[in-house]
Amino acid sequence: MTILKNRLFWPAVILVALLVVNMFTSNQFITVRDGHLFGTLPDILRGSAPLLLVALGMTLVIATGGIDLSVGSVMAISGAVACLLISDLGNQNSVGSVLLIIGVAIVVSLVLGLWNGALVAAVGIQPIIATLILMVAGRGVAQLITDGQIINVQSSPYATIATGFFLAMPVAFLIAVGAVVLTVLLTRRTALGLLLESVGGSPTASRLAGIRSRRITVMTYVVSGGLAGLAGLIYSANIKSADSISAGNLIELDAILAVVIGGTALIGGRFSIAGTVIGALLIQTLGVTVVAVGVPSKATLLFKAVIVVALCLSQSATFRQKVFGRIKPRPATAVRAEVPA
Amino acid sequence: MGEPSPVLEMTGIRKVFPGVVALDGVDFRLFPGEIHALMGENGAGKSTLIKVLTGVYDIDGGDITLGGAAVRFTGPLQSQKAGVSTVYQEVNLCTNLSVAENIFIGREPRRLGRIQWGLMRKRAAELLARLDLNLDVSASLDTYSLAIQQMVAIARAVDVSARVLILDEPTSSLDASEVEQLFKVMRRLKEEGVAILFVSHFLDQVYEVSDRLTVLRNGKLIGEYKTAELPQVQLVEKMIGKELAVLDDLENKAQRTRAKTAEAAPILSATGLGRTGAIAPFDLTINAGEVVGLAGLLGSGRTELARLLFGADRADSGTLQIDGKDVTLRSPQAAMKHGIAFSSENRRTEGILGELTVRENIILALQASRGWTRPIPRRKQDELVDKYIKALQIRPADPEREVRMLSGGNQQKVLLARWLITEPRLLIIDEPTRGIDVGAKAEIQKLVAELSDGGVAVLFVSAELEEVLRLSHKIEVLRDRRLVEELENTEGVDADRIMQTIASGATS
Amino acid sequence: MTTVDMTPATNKSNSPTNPRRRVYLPNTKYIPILATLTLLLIMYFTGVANYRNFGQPSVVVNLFRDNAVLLVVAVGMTFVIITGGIDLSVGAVISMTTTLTATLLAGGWPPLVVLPLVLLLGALLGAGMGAVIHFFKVEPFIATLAGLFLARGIALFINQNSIPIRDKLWKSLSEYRIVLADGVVTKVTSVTAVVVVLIAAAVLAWTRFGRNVYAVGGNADSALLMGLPVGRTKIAVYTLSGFCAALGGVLFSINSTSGWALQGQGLELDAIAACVIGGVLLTGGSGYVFGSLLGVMVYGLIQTIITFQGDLNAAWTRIIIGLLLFGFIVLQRVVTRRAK
Amino acid sequence: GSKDDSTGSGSGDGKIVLGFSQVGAESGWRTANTKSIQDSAKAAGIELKFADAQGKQENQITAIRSFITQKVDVIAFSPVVTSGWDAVLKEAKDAGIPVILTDRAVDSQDTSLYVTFLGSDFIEEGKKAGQWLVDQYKGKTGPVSIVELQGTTGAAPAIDRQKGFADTIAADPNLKIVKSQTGDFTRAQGKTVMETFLQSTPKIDVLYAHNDDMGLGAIEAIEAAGKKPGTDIKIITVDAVKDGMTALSEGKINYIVECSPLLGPQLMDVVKQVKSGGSPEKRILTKETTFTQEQAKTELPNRQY
Ligand SMILES: Nc1ncnc2c1ncn2[C@@H]1O[C@H](COP(=O)(O)OP(=O)(O)OP(=O)(O)O)[C@@H](O)[C@H]1O
Ligand SMILES: Nc1ncnc2c1ncn2[C@@H]1O[C@H](COP(=O)(O)OP(=O)(O)OP(=O)(O)O)[C@@H](O)[C@H]1O
Ligand SMILES: [Mg+2]
Ligand SMILES: [Mg+2]
Repeated sequence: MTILKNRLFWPAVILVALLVVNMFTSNQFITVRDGHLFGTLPDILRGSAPLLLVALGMTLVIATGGIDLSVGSVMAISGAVACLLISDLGNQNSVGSVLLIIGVAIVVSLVLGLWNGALVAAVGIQPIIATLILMVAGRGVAQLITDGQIINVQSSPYATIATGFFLAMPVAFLIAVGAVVLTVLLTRRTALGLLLESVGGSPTASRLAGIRSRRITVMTYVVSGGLAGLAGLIYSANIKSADSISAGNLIELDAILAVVIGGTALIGGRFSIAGTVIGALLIQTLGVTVVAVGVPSKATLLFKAVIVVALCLSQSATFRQKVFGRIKPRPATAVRAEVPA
Repeated sequence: MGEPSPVLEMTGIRKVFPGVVALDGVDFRLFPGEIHALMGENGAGKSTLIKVLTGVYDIDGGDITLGGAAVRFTGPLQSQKAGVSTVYQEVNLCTNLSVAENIFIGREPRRLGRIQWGLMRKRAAELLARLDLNLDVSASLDTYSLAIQQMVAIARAVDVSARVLILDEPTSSLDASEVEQLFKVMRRLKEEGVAILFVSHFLDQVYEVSDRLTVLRNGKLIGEYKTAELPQVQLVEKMIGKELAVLDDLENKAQRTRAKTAEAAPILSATGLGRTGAIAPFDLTINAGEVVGLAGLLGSGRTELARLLFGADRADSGTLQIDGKDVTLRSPQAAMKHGIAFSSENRRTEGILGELTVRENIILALQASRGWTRPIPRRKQDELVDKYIKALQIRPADPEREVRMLSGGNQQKVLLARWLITEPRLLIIDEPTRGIDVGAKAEIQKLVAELSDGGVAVLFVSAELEEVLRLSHKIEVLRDRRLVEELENTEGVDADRIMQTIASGATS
Repeated sequence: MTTVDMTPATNKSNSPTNPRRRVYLPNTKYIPILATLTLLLIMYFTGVANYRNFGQPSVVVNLFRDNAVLLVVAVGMTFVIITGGIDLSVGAVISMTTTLTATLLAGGWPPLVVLPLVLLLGALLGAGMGAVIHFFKVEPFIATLAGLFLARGIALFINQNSIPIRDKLWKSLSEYRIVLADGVVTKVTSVTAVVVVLIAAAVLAWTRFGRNVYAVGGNADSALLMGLPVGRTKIAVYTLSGFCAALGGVLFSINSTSGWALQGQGLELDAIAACVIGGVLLTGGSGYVFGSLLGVMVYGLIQTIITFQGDLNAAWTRIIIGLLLFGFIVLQRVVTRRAK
Repeated sequence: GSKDDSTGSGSGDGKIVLGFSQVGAESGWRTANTKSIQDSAKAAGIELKFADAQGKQENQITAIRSFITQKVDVIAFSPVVTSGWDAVLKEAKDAGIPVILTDRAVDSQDTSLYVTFLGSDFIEEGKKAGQWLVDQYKGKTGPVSIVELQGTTGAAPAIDRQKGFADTIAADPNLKIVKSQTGDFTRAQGKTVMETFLQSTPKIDVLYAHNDDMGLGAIEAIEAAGKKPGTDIKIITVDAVKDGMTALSEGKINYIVECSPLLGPQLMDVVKQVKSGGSPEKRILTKETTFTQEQAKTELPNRQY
């Protein structure tokens, strides 16, 4: 009964349902081949890594009542930077320098996040616009870096972060999981989570309770930037090239959707990382399912629409009440008359 | 008067919230032309009864008849249409709209569907004038203090010609004079045959206006009585279900004898501190173990003064010394570093965080001062929280309940607890007893007394002058947002004396 | 029916401004708009100073013609945002409208049937989303995102190709030139847009519905306790937004005598941005249609400058847009702060 | 308004001013196309007013109108969509500015609205791809299952390349498109979709991708699945960008239909011709060919994009 009430119950159900569908459509849902997991499920897990990372950062930003539209562009930039530097390497396979370059790309993304945070917290611009600036300009910068072309790299260590396997598990997914665990620890093992929710709940009250709202806000944007950067690296490593034009294009929408599906309200306050994870996996699985069951491209959006509608209705307690029978008696007709149409 | 048929009758009302039975088989009658007080401790179910009646919550059981017909409202809109006009607890207005709009929205004067702004402002101004308020009615409501906002809410409610008028703790932050204005209006309406339901924790007020009262305890009906026939003491017993020792024990300690603070160095001393448009430059010193009370009419600038000392607003003139060292308080954190705590009068927008649990709300300030990297161990949290839930009798005593689900008074207690666990050296409390029931109020007053005996300095702001007099060693009188006089709270200093100062505005 | 918490979490209407601004300054509420207007003018004259032919009146006139659609959509969006909501479906509704219009007209339906039909459809979709948001307490973001998928899905399903409109009425509408002065002509679309703006501004300022919109945005729970028709208002604004989007779609189909399922992609973001630039608070409760108008103008002017600059490739186009936006917003902030 | 003479904003020196409105920068192909036009304009001494429409028709219409306002000498543009240009083209015509279409056609009935259309024919490209496949399997029996990676749903190239291909392979009943899904013209999507194709389809013989990028993405997926692209699965793509050609020469792709972005030089010639009163024919097909693996090896060295 209580589990039915849980906001995450229905998203989880839909996720499982979609996975089951894939079980039937796919040749191998999950098997072990030459020493690592292979099949649809591993593909989904690996493919979901970038979205997971981005949505994770988005969760924190949204918890403070903000929003980060720039994630896609940050992905593009970090990917571009990494591939540009790697392609200049003498030996693209030297693990050391690749790691260094990855570090550089991440730092760049953190700085970009800092820029967002500064605009929001210090200058006091509404988040949606503050991050819109980087969303627009950032992709331009990425295109400058790659000169509008696609930069190819032949670096196996770099490719590993997306396509490699560790302990039979896809590395990309492990990275995402690691990030999730870290974030959970960061927010729930410290007081950060509480302060975040408080700032998101009411900036005024938080300020009067002596919380350094600005610092916290800035931090969330920095984290979001960093995670987006990481996502960008995985994205580009996955195709062994930097595609500054389509990297992370429109991912902000999916990320926000994942967060909201996960039960975090856009006005800020309470946030649920577990929810976000389910949300992200759900969206990724949905994408795969569409292809697997062979929905014609022209009908793809309708298909998604149906799922999302089902989702948002299933999440509404009121709707469930109305459908699965109400406990309370409907208001007496006496006043119904007084209710204006 | 004889007994005509009640205009409103509620029978066997039941309302269950997850985890609590807020109302359990409550009957309630309201007769035309009477003022009926609804009494009960914090969390007794008063507001819930009102919200159930007006359709904010739907009922789990029971019947409501209004003017003989069975009704069940689907929302305030419907109840209003049916002639039930309500001021809910807490100020429920849209602070982003102008004063005039807040009074008239939903029933603006129109010609051909076009709102007549001029006329609307004129009417609003007149209406407020009748309550002795002259405000700029086209200013947005958030430019006014909470008390003003409360008056506006009242103005809105009394203006509609209703059969039933419901006032849930309308006087919680009003000063004597405003209360008088309100009572005048209530009496007038009563003459006109309006049935008035009135909730207040001020017994004297209840005895002054109400003809009849109904007592609730823990969501159950205790009884309905004619006010004249029920002595205060008995009323209190019925409300809390036991005799209230603390109360009279505090009654007879009228003047507080100053604790051993003779040699105490001033914790805080302000010279010429001020903020243009908010409060004129003032001098003020607060010693350890001293209770300093702020007295003044509403809008006199008490809150503004308090906020300056906490760094909630920045002073733009004067200097502030803490422990003899010059400091400028740029932010609340800065003040908290010096051991200053400030509990705002506006608990709803500046105080509690509704979505967070009682526990989280209570530890918030302490946690903030420690910084996010040093979380308070859960065990420690639970200890502290339990301690204060007991000390302040927060009900329901469930630390994991979301604060917005608590009754108004209990929310206030949570807010106090938040600051008490920071163990401040200077505790600034603005209207700390707003909406708190007699028992708890006495407890809190006792607490303040104990704190000061323990060497904590307290800046005590309250609209209730008696309270200020009872607790303070020293009383600062404000008027028109300037500090006009400082009084040692010795023999001979009483309400009249202070009102006198306020009236004459003797500038020291 | 509706349960109201004792302390609503949605009471953040005034968080960006100092909620404790006790001293009342006359009409500080207009400062953002004035600031925006001033900066807009500055931007315009910089353009005039730097580019040949920028000073021509037609540049300004075309600003309205080229942004007519965005303008109409932004108007609807303004209402939604003031109630504290958001509508992501507008761009998709446009695409649906254009595709449907084109298909029906191609199918020989009489234009005077098609026009009201598509407008009604847009309004209905809006109403649907509004209902879901109000009755089922679904986040506007998800509800309208579903609306987006649905509308564009329908459009793509109807026809993926872009469909030409050969209908006489549409053609004549799109070619009809309204001469303002010699050499300065405008089109039906821009006039429609301006009319819509004026009507909307009036509604927002002078009607009960308009004021309820502000109240709901200021604090929905208080509004409910004040006995305002919160539900009706919410549904109404989404209906309105849906209608405006559909109207935008019609203007679109007139402007480019064609329909296409990918039309108006990302327009929702432009509209939201325009509103916010124009000083509408996403947290709800404050903003003006006129502000959104200015926001759209800023957007349009930036585009114009880009085209007049004329030597920017994709990358630089984006960067310059970003920079201009940045400069504008920051200045706007600074000016507004100073003034207050 | 400034009373400029016919040379319009042409800064006095009679230099030709060309207003060009580009679709956007949705792919490497497009950027190459943009570069080519900008470079060759410089080379030809033509002042280029370039506007990037970011994939939006409204922006493009705006740009063209602004060109009219700026009184450029010639307008050229690659339409985002085929329909809906009559009005703005008419304005250009009224302003006496000749218009040249590049790379994509418009469906205006009144062909006098533009001087010429210079560019490739997407349907033709689809046909070429299909034809090669038909030839490959001529005489062979047994079903051939084909998967298709479409371009962005609703985009002209996607629709036409699908149509041309489908029409042609209809000739051989053995050739069947078993799965077809959009890959948005991008590598990443191409890879993801191909992964799922591989997982959800019993047997894939042929992959037809609407552009090289999607094909290259798909190759990654195929290799990851332990198959050999080009042998286990035959791959046909369109565009012939450098990366594509490399893969082709390495035998990972079997056949590429060229769709050249290097319209610049040709365009400038036409512009000059138009400006000097000449009238080029209504349809100028860009010199485009197709590449097999062998041809690729020889061609690869002199690919500059
Ligand atoms: N929205 C809610 N959800 C859950 N429980 C609630 C809610 N509102 C009130 N309660 C519970 O119902 C009980 C009665 O609350 P109510 O507000 O009626 O008390 P009250 O008599 O008004 O107290 P006060 O004098 O402090 O206002 C309390 O225990 C409170 O915790
Ligand atoms: N009669 C009034 N006319 C105009 N403004 C008023 C009036 N009363 C109060 N105010 C507003 O209230 C502010 C001061 O109220 P403040 O809360 O600081 O004093 P207070 O004594 O605490 O009043 P309250 O008891 O209402 O809290 C002033 O800045 C002013 O904006
Ligand atoms: Mg109450
Ligand atoms: Mg006060």
